[in-house]
Amino acid sequence: MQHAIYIVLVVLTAAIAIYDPRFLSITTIRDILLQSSTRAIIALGAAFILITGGVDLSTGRVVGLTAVLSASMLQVADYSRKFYPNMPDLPLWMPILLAVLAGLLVGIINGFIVARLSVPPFIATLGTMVIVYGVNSIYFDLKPNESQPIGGLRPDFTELGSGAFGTGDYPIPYIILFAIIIAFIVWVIFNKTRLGKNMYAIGGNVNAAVVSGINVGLNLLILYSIAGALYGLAGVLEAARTGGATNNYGNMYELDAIAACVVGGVSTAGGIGTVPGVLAGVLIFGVINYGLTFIGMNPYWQLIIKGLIIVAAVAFDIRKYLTKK
Amino acid sequence: MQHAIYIVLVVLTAAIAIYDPRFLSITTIRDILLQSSTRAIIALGAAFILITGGVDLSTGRVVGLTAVLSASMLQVADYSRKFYPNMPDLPLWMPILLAVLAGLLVGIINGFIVARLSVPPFIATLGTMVIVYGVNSIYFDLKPNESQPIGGLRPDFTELGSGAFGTGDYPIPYIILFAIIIAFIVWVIFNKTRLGKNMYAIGGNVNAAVVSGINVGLNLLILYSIAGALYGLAGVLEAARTGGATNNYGNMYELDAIAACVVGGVSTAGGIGTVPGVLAGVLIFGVINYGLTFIGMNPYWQLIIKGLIIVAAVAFDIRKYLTKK
Amino acid sequence: MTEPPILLEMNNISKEFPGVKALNDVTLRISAGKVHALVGENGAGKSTLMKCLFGIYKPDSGEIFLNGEKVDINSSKDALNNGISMIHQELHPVPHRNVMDNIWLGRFPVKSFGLFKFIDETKMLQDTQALFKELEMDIKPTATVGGMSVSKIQSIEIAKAVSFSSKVIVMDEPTSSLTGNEVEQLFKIICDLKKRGVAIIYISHKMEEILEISDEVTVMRDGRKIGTWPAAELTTDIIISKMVGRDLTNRFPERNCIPGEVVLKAVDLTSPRSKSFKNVSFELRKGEVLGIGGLVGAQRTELIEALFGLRALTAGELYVKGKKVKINSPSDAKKHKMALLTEERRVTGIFPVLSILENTAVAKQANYETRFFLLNDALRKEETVQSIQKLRVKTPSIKTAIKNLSGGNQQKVLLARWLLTEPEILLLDEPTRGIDVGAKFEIYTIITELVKQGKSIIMITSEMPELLGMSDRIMVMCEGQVTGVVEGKAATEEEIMRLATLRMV
Amino acid sequence: GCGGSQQSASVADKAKAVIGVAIYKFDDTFMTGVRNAISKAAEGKVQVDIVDSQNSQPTQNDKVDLFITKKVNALAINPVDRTAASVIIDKAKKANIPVVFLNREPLPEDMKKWDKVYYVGARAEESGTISGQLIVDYWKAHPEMDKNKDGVLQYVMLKGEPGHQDAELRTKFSVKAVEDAGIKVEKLAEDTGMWDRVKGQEKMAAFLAANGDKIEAVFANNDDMALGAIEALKAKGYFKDGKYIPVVGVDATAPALKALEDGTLLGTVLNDANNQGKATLNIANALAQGLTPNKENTGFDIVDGKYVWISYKKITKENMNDAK
Ligand SMILES: Nc1ncnc2c1ncn2[C@@H]1O[C@H](COP(=O)(O)OP(=O)(O)OP(=O)(O)O)[C@@H](O)[C@H]1O
Ligand SMILES: Nc1ncnc2c1ncn2[C@@H]1O[C@H](COP(=O)(O)OP(=O)(O)OP(=O)(O)O)[C@@H](O)[C@H]1O
Ligand SMILES: OC[C@H]1O[C@@H](O)[C@H](O)[C@@H](O)[C@H]1O
Ligand SMILES: [Mg+2]
Ligand SMILES: [Mg+2]
Repeated sequence: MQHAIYIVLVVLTAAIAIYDPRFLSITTIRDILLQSSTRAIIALGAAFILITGGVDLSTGRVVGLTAVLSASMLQVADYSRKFYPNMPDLPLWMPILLAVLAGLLVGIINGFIVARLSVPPFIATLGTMVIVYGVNSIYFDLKPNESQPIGGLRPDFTELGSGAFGTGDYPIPYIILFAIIIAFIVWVIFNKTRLGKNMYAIGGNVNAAVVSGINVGLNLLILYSIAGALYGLAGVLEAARTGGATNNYGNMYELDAIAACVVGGVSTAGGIGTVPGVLAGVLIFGVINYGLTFIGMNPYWQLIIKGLIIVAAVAFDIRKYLTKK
Repeated sequence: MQHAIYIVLVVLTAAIAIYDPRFLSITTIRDILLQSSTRAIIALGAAFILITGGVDLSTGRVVGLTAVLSASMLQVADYSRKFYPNMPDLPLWMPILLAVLAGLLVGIINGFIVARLSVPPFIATLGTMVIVYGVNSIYFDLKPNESQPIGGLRPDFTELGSGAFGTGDYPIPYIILFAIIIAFIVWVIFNKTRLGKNMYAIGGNVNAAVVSGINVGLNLLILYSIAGALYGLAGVLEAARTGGATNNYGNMYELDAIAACVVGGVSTAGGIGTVPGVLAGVLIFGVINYGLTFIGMNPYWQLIIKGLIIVAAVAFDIRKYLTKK
Repeated sequence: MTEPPILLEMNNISKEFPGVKALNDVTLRISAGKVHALVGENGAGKSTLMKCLFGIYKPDSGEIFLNGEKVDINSSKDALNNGISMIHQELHPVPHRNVMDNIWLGRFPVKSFGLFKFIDETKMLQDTQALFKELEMDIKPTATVGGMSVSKIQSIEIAKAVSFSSKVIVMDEPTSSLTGNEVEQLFKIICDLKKRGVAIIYISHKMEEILEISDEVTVMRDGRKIGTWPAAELTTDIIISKMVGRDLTNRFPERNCIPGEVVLKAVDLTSPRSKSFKNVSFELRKGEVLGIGGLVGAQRTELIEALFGLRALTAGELYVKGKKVKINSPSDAKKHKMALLTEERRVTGIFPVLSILENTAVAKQANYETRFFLLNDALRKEETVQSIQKLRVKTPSIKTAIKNLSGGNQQKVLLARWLLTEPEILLLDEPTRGIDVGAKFEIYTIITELVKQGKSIIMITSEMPELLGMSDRIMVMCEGQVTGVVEGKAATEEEIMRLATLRMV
Repeated sequence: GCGGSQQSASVADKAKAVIGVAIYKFDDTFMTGVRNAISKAAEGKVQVDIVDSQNSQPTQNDKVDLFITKKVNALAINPVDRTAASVIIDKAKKANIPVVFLNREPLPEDMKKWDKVYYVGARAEESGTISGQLIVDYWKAHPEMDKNKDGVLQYVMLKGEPGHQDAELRTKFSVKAVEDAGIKVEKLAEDTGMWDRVKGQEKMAAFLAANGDKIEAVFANNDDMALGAIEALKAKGYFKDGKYIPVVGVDATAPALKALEDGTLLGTVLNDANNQGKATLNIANALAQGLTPNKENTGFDIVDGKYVWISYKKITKENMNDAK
């Protein structure tokens, strides 16, 4: 239906490559995929909510929370400013699991507020966005850390973010693999499970879902939880990838995620959206951000060009769509 | 219908006043009104868009643009780092008008992209948000200013922001008067004009609006323009009030504005919203922000409480609403 | 023959909405294997009663018994689990999904892989095909529902309701958007269901249908039950008098049409869509009703939407009062004093969250503008009140949101909207859909009055009696082309049907 | 001259005053250090009411109004925009509440508006100059740093938030310091990393892809971005097998010190949060007690009757303990 988005992606890449042919190399492509990986996971989380007809503003702050949580528990033993000075080395999976569960918990709370308290998603997640940030900041400000950036992360942890699979000339970074696996799972959920189909129905026509006997509240709760867990995982990966974390991590990621979804064909009105579309949306932003820096454009001009591309990409898309009428 | 919001406002004020009785004084009330004034103007602008069923993300950046524009042309003659070193003193109204027109222009562009290019408002205004910031930053970076905060504003200009009407013990700040006048005008537009009725109709059911003979495109264009002009005016007042401006002014105001609208009963699905509701929404945030600082709460805890109040206020509201079913 | 057992009892159901007592102590007894018709004026409470049964509304008081056992129904899920399914008056499609996703929503078949359950697409497709085959419906299971005509969507909802194998099926105006053939098909389905002992509650405003299909009839008025009678004892006139509480005999008001000059002339109108209308020419005279007949898919809707500037034309000319005009938008059309009552009330008609006042005044807004762009509120209200009273809209106040009105009353508000604009040329697409018989007569009277005043009307209707009874001339279309124009008085059903199926190619 | 002295006893025994402190942004790493130092210095002496201006000047003005309404005894303001000091001074003067600005220096003409206006802070220019000097020192000691032997320093710049005073001045003065040392420079790339580690890393990856090994030095306006850049460099094989590139930051955060220790970060600049906080509190407290601040009652040298300058410090692996 909306193939225009893929065309835009190709044209954009081609345009930058014509300007500077070195842009088309395995390294640049890997860089872009790498930079798009956590964003893809986040955008896929956001897509769950958008397709139900909602919106999730808590995204970025959840990323920040789980980045800080996981980093605070995964520092090397001899680091001078350890968050928990006397904590023994935990098994790697434990803090990660904890962080993902924290994300899931925020998702459950979002889902509860939306489904049970019938608060519009915008307000519900605006509330948790502020609350999660507050909670994270208080945690981050605990003694002895006192709001210092958390560093000195364990190599086995940072390896997750910067390591790669396979040796040779072109190893595949783990983080890209994670994104691919997540994308596949999300694709299965969207297309092959009741939950996914219910999600589309709730977003497409909530009354239809209700009169068909779907437990809308429960489904929303699960969908928001999955989204929260995905943000949580992304936060962990952000910390691993950069080797550090602060309470400001993830700030405004929700906007990027929603933008990527919408550019990728997800409707903010609900009921529409596909995994390949979301990935294409994420990649478009990845190519813009990386490509414009690559060709050395002045940052302010980058903003202007970025804005124009966003609008143009979607305008072009919609045009194609409308001519069918 | 949604009287709960006014109840929430009263209860909140009462709660803070019980904690610290000094909270109930003419000065605190004036402070809160003062702080809510530009926000009210901005939120009313945002309400235009929300009621049409859209959303405007460019809000904050337009505020920043017009703050910088007006400030750059209203500096005292002998200021050491004048933006336009050789510019003679302009009549006060001229830069202000120019700035408001700049806001209006962004609004026209938003309206055009939404109405003519059929780009969803979220993406259209995300695009202009980024572009306006880019343009403003380039302007702000011009020689000789080179990204220095703009200061040394003319007293007749800053007077607009900090002056008051009447002498006596309790003079009324101009800026509150402006907000009241704007709120009244917007109320008239919403309730007593064709444009307002069309706005509700477009948000209520755009297809039906088309069939009813409403020129949806033209109306959207006008509505987005008015919103842009209101942001523009607010930007000018922000500069006047603080006696300075940078390209960062207004950052994220869109979120505050939308939140105030939604808490005040504006539906993000369109078609619903009133001026008193929006004002109550703005005041709720005003009371929260001011009140929690007033009682000396730690800023991070303030965030948590703020988030809880937002959710609770709306949950309470919706509850009342639902029991009728 | 022994009396069939009582399957469903709804005892002393009451339900109040703000300002309206929608149900007042209503009791209903439904037997297995019978069709129980529910009739009443618009707003009588039929849909509300059924929504209470289906768990959409919670009644303020009253009890429901199934097979003699008291049941608690708090959600549609409960209702479905108790063997009750429902075809809703307001259709509920999920537009962007395909037909099977719509039908199996809430009970998708799954295959298990260990802990995980995945949708069994193959089974879903087979089940859907089997269902359509059994019901003799020709619908592609993988097609997206969004672009389909209302009648298709209606058929899908019927199929869905049947597929639950319920003991009780509620049909709230199932035929409001069906074509003749589809109605017959539905009746066949109903007969099969009866044989299987299914109880059917059938709501309709079409008296012929009621008499043909039902075994018992319950009449409601103003939220109360008037009584239940065996259908065999009833006639249309009896039902109507019980419904409205007075006699209504004349179904179509008498009038003498003296058509005047040509007010609208279409020459060779052609749509850009190849499957749509082409080379349509006709004339509409002052003071006449031009009916447009045809089967669904005849592109009548597209044609009049194009007249009103909602759809593009690639070729053809349009003359209003002899002057050549271009109508590119509804506002152009309004300038030529045209009005259009669209077919799909919910999609292109109502503004659900807005009040009746706003819904009514919306098309005439420009006329209420006075100095400084301000609207004359008093006049707006006054005229709205007058026009909704004239059409007998049942509502607590003009401030009520239109979504809270019964379906038929919503339709009346839309008609009021356009009548307010004092149009010279009125385009009506299925104007009496969902309207009760009493109100229908009122609408016919209004139409008659309008043509007497020299207004001209184009009316699409799928109800043959209405087409024959109201039209001065009838233009019949088939597959986008005009296959004939006949005089209204002289026309017969057979003649119309012949033209409606005449392929021009 | 700095070096925080102990409190002066004459101030402590008066009735407990309240000082209203507005920080430009609560979650700023450096300013968190400053506000913690303020709280610590206030303990037992005076009550401080610390608020967050959320990186928005209008919000800060709102907070100042609130402080004035609450009739605090002195204000300590860390302006969001230095030019906004003008209006704040007017407000303070009208209410007769003395005000100490910290960390961002108001314009001289504004400082002259009233005698009860003070400033405590560092010169943002200096932090830029020092990071430039770090590179100059390295260039002089390691001629091999000029990889292409053209006598020109090819560098990339990771800038903080555009328009931010520190970002603009550090960018400008770090390069100026290199040029002043007689070294020619060539800018290969400059982009904003928004003070952010993630963005620093991503921008650096793109710089590297576009410029490869031509880059001879990396300037970052703060440590977070520098550390991000280091991660990107590591991914391209730097900092092992003798592949090295000098990276400098500003702030001397804990993770930056670790990087110094590891040898990945060449140097950073310590902005002395402790003394900035202490000086601010002491001056504000003296003013709150109705005293005229001086060396005796504040422990800090007061220059031109209004200014306390806390110097930045160059930090390398050698002296990194000074920053702990
Ligand atoms: N959600 C609601 N809120 C308020 N009033 C309602 C609501 N639903 C129905 N009503 C009112 O209840 C009354 C009964 O409506 P109902 O829809 O049951 O009528 P109906 O008999 O089905 O009419 P129709 O033939 O027009 O469909 C009407 O007056 C209607 O306005
Ligand atoms: N191919 C199509 N794609 C999208 N919509 C369509 C298509 N065909 C018909 N429709 C819509 O379906 C509805 C049925 O209209 P159509 O013109 O096919 O038949 P009709 O004779 O006008 O039907 P009716 O007598 O019920 O008005 C119209 O609203 C039309 O816009
Ligand atoms: O505004 C935020 C910035 O402030 C600077 O002073 C600091 O050096 C940076 O690290 C960053 O925190
Ligand atoms: Mg009904
Ligand atoms: Mg060189």
